[in-house]
Amino acid sequence: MSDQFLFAAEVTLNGLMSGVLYALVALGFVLIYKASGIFNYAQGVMALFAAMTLVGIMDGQVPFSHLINAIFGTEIHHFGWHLPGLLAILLTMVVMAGLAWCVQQFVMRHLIGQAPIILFMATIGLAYLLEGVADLMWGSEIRKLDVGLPQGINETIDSVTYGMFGYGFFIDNLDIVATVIAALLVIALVIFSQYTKQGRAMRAVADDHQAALSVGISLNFIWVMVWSVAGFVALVAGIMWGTKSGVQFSLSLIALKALPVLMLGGFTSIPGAIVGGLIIGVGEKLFDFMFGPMLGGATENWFAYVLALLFLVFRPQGLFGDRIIERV
Amino acid sequence: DLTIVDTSYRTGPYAANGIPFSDGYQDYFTLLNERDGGIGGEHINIVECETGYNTEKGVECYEGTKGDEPLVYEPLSTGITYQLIPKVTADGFPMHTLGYGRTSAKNGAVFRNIFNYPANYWDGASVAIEHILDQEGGDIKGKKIALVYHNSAYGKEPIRTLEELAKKHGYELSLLPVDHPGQEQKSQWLQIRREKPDYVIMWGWGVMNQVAIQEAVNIRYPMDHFIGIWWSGSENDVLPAGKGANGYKALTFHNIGSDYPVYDDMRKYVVEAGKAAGAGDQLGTTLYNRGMYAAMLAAEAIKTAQQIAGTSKITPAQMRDGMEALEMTEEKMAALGLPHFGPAFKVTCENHGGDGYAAVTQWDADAGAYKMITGYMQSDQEVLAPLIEEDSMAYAKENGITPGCN
Amino acid sequence: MFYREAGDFKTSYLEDNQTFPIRFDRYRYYAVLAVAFLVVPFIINDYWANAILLPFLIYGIASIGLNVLTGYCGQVSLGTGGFMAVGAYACYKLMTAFPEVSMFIHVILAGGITAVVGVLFGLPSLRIKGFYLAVATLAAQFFLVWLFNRVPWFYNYSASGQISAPERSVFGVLITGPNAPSWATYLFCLIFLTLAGIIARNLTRGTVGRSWMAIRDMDIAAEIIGVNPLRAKMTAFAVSSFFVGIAGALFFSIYLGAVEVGEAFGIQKSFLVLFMVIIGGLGSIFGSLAGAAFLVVLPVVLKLIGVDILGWPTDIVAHFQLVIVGALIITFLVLEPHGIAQLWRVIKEKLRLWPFPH
Amino acid sequence: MLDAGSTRETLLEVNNIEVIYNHVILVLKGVSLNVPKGGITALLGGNGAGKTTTLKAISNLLQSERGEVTKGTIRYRGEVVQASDPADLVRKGVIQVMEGRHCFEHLTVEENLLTGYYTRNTGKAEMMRDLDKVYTYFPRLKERRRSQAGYTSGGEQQMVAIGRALMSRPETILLDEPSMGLAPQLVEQIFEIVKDLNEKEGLTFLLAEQNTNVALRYAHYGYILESGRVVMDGPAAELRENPDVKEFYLGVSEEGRKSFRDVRSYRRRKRWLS
Amino acid sequence: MLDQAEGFVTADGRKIGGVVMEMKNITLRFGGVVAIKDISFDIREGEIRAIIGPNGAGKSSMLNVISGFYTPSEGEVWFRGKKRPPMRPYEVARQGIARTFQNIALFDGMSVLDNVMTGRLTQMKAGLFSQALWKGRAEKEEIANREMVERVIDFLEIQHIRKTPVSRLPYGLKKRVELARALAAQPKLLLLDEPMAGMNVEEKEDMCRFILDVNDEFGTTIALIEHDMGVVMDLSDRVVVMDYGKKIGDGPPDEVRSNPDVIDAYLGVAHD
Ligand SMILES: Nc1ncnc2c1ncn2[C@@H]1O[C@H](COP(=O)(O)OP(=O)(O)OP(=O)(O)O)[C@@H](O)[C@H]1O
Ligand SMILES: Nc1ncnc2c1ncn2[C@@H]1O[C@H](COP(=O)(O)OP(=O)(O)OP(=O)(O)O)[C@@H](O)[C@H]1O
Ligand SMILES: [Mg+2]
Ligand SMILES: [Mg+2]
Repeated sequence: MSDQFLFAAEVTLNGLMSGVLYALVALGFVLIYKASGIFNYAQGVMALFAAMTLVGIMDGQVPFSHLINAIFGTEIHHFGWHLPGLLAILLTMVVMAGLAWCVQQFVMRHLIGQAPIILFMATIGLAYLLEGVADLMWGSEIRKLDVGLPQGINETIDSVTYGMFGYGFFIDNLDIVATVIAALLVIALVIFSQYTKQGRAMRAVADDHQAALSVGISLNFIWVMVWSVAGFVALVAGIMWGTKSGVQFSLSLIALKALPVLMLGGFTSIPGAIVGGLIIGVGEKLFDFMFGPMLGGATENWFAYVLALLFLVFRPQGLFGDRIIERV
Repeated sequence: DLTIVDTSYRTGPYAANGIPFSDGYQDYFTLLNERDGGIGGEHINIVECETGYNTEKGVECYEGTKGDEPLVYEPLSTGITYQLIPKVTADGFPMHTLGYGRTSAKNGAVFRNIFNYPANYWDGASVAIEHILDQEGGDIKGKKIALVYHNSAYGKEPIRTLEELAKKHGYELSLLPVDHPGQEQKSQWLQIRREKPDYVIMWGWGVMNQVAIQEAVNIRYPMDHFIGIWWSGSENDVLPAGKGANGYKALTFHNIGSDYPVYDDMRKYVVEAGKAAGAGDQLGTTLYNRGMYAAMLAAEAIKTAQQIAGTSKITPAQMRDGMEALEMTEEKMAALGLPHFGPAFKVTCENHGGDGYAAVTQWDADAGAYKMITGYMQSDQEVLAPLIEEDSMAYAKENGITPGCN
Repeated sequence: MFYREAGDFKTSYLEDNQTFPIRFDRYRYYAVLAVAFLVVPFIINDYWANAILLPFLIYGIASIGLNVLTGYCGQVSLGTGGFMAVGAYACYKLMTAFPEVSMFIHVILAGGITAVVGVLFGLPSLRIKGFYLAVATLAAQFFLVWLFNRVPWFYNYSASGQISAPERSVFGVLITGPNAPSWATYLFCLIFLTLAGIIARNLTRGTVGRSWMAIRDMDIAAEIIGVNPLRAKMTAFAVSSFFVGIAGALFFSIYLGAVEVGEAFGIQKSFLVLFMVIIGGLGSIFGSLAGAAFLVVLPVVLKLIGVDILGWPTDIVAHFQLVIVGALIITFLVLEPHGIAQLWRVIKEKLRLWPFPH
Repeated sequence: MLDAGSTRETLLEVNNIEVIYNHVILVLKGVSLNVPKGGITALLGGNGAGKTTTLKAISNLLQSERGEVTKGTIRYRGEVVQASDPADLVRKGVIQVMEGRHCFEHLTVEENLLTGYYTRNTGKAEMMRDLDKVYTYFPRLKERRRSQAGYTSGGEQQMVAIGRALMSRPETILLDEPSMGLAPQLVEQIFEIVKDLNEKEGLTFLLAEQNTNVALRYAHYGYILESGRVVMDGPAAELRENPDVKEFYLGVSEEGRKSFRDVRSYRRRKRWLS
Repeated sequence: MLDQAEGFVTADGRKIGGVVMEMKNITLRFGGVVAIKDISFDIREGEIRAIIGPNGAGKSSMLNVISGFYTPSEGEVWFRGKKRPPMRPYEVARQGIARTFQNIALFDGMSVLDNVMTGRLTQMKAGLFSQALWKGRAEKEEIANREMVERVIDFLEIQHIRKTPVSRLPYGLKKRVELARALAAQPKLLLLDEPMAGMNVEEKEDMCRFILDVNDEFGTTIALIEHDMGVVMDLSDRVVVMDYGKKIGDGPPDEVRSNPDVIDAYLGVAHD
């Protein structure tokens, strides 16, 4: 086999893996969209917040220490403990559930039955707020996140492929972990939303808040639940991306990577997020590989969007999205 | 009182870099105030203005502070710099861009109010090649060098220089742009893995740095062949990659570490007195040092200006003259408690950019610190000077400026 | 009875159709215009112009533009930044290619060019709807920014890829570059904003406006009623991009003077303008202005209070600013989901009934 | 006997409520109702009289329309329910079938019906039994069970909405215009179902209906609403005989039912109030 | 009595003209669902044509075919003696076909007046520039059309809510506004989908009055779907009965009423 071909294969494989990472972020969007018809602009910031909280808890950082010190002139910074990753993750999940409760209590509850664009706006407000709170709480420094996930080239694949083709494939261990986790998440979420009572209720809520209320579905409960799950997904995404690049503000920008995935897969489809992610991942990597040099590179940012756009022209609801009901 | 404006960014995507720089910048002035009672008896009044690395907020900061007659602006953002170049020139304020901003501002005959000593991007590019030349025993013909750069005006700065130098030294340059913010660089690094360039030079900022270094570790690129510009050389950039980042190199135009007499004073008069601008935990980090260095250069310029003007209460215009007459010598730095902290240079009207000396540092993961591994090397003036001439003259023509030193 | 409309009778449909049918409103509107044109230019200083008024005026134009598209025609767009960039680069190319031609013409032409580009990127809206469309417009955003970054012709091959506005004047008064007096730049932008407001208002109360709103409220029914969706959507994209392009041109040439495309016209800009439109009130010209004012002025005010009055560290103030802006947005929405404009309407209705509760 | 049936016990009591939309629009101006346990109570009135608003006020759905009850109380079994969550109310046994169908468009017909089972925890077998029951009431739904509700016809959606409410085995059903858009055969059928449930299972109904004719035939007691006020109430039989009701709501005058073609001259409705 | 080419005269002396619209063997499928199976019928100039049938019979779908929103899977639509090529709904509207919808489809964000004005969009021709400046043609046109619309508003007695946002209106009034919007278009053929659903007798009487008046005064041809048999029998000149997508009856009301198939499938008991 030619080198060029092998390399293209490697690029494709890595594209698939990046796609999985995008999909992890997209999943959070899908969940909330499915449960309330809200396009949750704050999803990226939630990932950031979750990751910062996780690191903060692991390192025993005192929340709001900077603020406290500034006001009271104290000098507190650390509790002086170091928690193991798993415990910290559990605690972070509790925090995210608390966040979900707050969102429900202070935002969503008051906006039942409003138009999607207004709910979207509310999540923008939430994004601002959360970003500010995250900064106040944990500071803006870059921190290393290490919950013990393996990272770096996978030796086995490298050597096996080397043996087979004379060219060792590069696959990042972290990506493999991400793929496994994403697969588990997707399976669990699909089962949940498609086959359980709560899942059905969740989809009902997305269609019509009022009618859902009228049949006795408690929006409060559904939303706290869904936002908690979305918070958890955000945490997972935050861990993966945070492990790659350190925990810092830019984590909130990964949302931009998830949007074309969302479009392609369909806003309402959980498997769509994964398939969309894979297509976008491979698409942008291959495109950059083949045409990047010709176009001067850095095509990834727009290519994903243009691909998704072209695709939508043929299928306006994305690959697996619910059919957009057009009736009179 | 003399006013200094610190246009800082402690929020937004680049906060992690903005904070230590601003801390260092302010702390140094605080030190002078506390220890020496200011400069020439004048208390230094620091006005901080948050820009969030956003040009519009930068403009607002400028407009909001210019009434205070600040002596110098140090925006720490290439975008804001471009914004302010015409404005400060029209309003008569000097602006210092320390190792960033518009490279051709080195030509003081055109850019009367802009200073970018002691080194600029093109110097950086040249010194990086210089270092590679050293490593390779002076011959890099046919070697492959890749530039991984932030796809913005900032990142594109070195391309022209590197291309010129490629003609001279015969290496092959390949360009790998990374779009903002740079969270995803798989394709760039797979390409590097395939093409196996002998050296990788990086022009990054923010998260792009961390991801690039992590990816380099992942593909097991030899870290000592990976050289970042000084804005890709902070502790923040290597920490997330952990041990793997050991050996990563970055340029610098000032010294690193906190092993200087001035730091004792800094701890005593500023940190322990509770007067630090930040948490006081950044002393000795690369960016803190850079901020402090910028402040020190400003303070020295103020002194120079005071001497020239014969008054301690100088105006921005006098400050400009002071900056143009600034001379940094070893003795001066030693006297300040910062021996060998940066290269010695002398500013003139024709040369607002210093002599282009820079050094290479290397990350030692075990020690958790950068180490200087070379002395200060000068950039290839032969190649750079015409480039600067060309670019600044183009600017002069476009804006109807008659270059001249009086 | 602070606010009265009783006794204000209309005797012709022409009168009933005017922009401010209520006399009280009309007078207030004239008063505001008079102050803006006749008083402000004399008392303006650099800080007010550059930190508050220019951004307000320019964002005002942009958000009127976006409101036409999103608020009136229901097509959510996140490509505003990209379209502003088109306006800016068009203006730059025109300014440098035809230095003698008046800036007025350049700015309007820049708007026209943007309108064409807008229509091009608006075509998918015939198939794609709702948030799908919103995300799809990001394609325009990213592609345009990439293009301007990539093709040196757009920035006249300058080394850094930045564009900077050469000095140009209108009727002998400098209006670009650092030496332009602030009253001139202010007036220049104000004229455009006023025109934009009037044109947008005329369009939205007439035939096109109604076909836009019909498409927004129920596109299928609208088509069955006889609205040509292609025409309605494309005119909305054209008009909207026209305004956005003008805003981009002014933003670059008058306000900033030099821009780097990725930073000045990045995705953040798209979001910012969208926020303005939504906070101000979808489907309201006044709302566009209110939203722009809110998001331009609020941070400045918060900073003033936090840093200058309370003396807090700038970073804490900046973080609090985020928290407060976020909380305010949410509070506003909870109080009144349809934005400042609607809030204003409700207040008016209450005033009309005052002192009776309803 | 149709006109008896109800017991003395008041299940739902609406006491002089006032409803304001959007902080400024006063819609209900003091409405009081009593719904006796085990009865069928009809709420009649012209367009915009406030029937829907009254029902939404009871089931606490006003909030999402930016309306609020500003005065008066609503009690269910003596307990004030104004502040409670609509979901709690469903758990207490009050369910509303909303006007204009409000199906979950993206769910299939069957899934729509199953959402009605949300508040119950009595197991899958029970659920299937109830589902079958709904299907026997509405065989048409069984045929379309796998279709997305958004694509079913208007009448089918109405059946879904009613069936969905039945799935929750309520004690009280608030029916808002159940006959709207249904074929005549089906209207009768639905009222037969109502009657059936009322007599056999003792369900209580409060129904807002424009089809006065049918409504008064099945109801025990009726209230007539006009611009936000109750203008008349009484046992259904009495109302049926009232000449005003006859003329304006039943369309029969002394000469008997007249053809729609013959109502040549416009008549202004006689208002009881205002 | 039916003379195919010439039309006929009704009992109360109205003259019904020739065929305006003819549906020939229309079949409409959605995936597996067959909503309409091979149905043919015609609508004559000036008549009131009712379509009735049980729920889900395909009545609304039929209107959608007429107004161009659905393209029939098979069959042809003839309008004014010409076979209609496939066209977009707005082109159909421009040919003079207006309609109302079963699930009210008003433009919620607009006032009643604006809603009714949209009915006149097909007639307004002013260019963008003229509108932007609110001068010349745009202004004249606006006023002329406003006058026409005000007549419709008067006619339907909705003056008092002229400036109210439609979202605040009660159901019945919304239906009336929809009718106003359709009438504003001055259609040749008016399609009404359950215009009287959710109304009480008095309101129905009003509505019937309006419909009859439109038919009388402007000679507008009307096709109407309605479940109230009283209304259908009293108003319509001819009735088509559909059941499960098939046509099971077609003729004058009396004839249809006594058709055993119709009684079986739809009416239940013979109606009076
Ligand atoms: N969301 C709302 N905002 C403002 N006003 C409203 C709103 N909903 C209803 N109204 C007003 O409240 C009044 C009562 O409306 P409601 O829907 O209760 O009437 P109804 O008796 O159910 O009429 P119908 O028989 O037509 O359904 C109407 O005049 C209507 O204009
Ligand atoms: N777009 C569509 N996709 C799938 N099925 C459809 C679609 N439109 C209509 N149908 C189906 O076609 C059948 C006929 O629907 P239609 O709306 O025409 O009924 P209808 O006669 O108007 O009934 P109703 O009196 O209840 O309004 C229904 O079973 C409906 O589910
Ligand atoms: Mg109602
Ligand atoms: Mg129908």
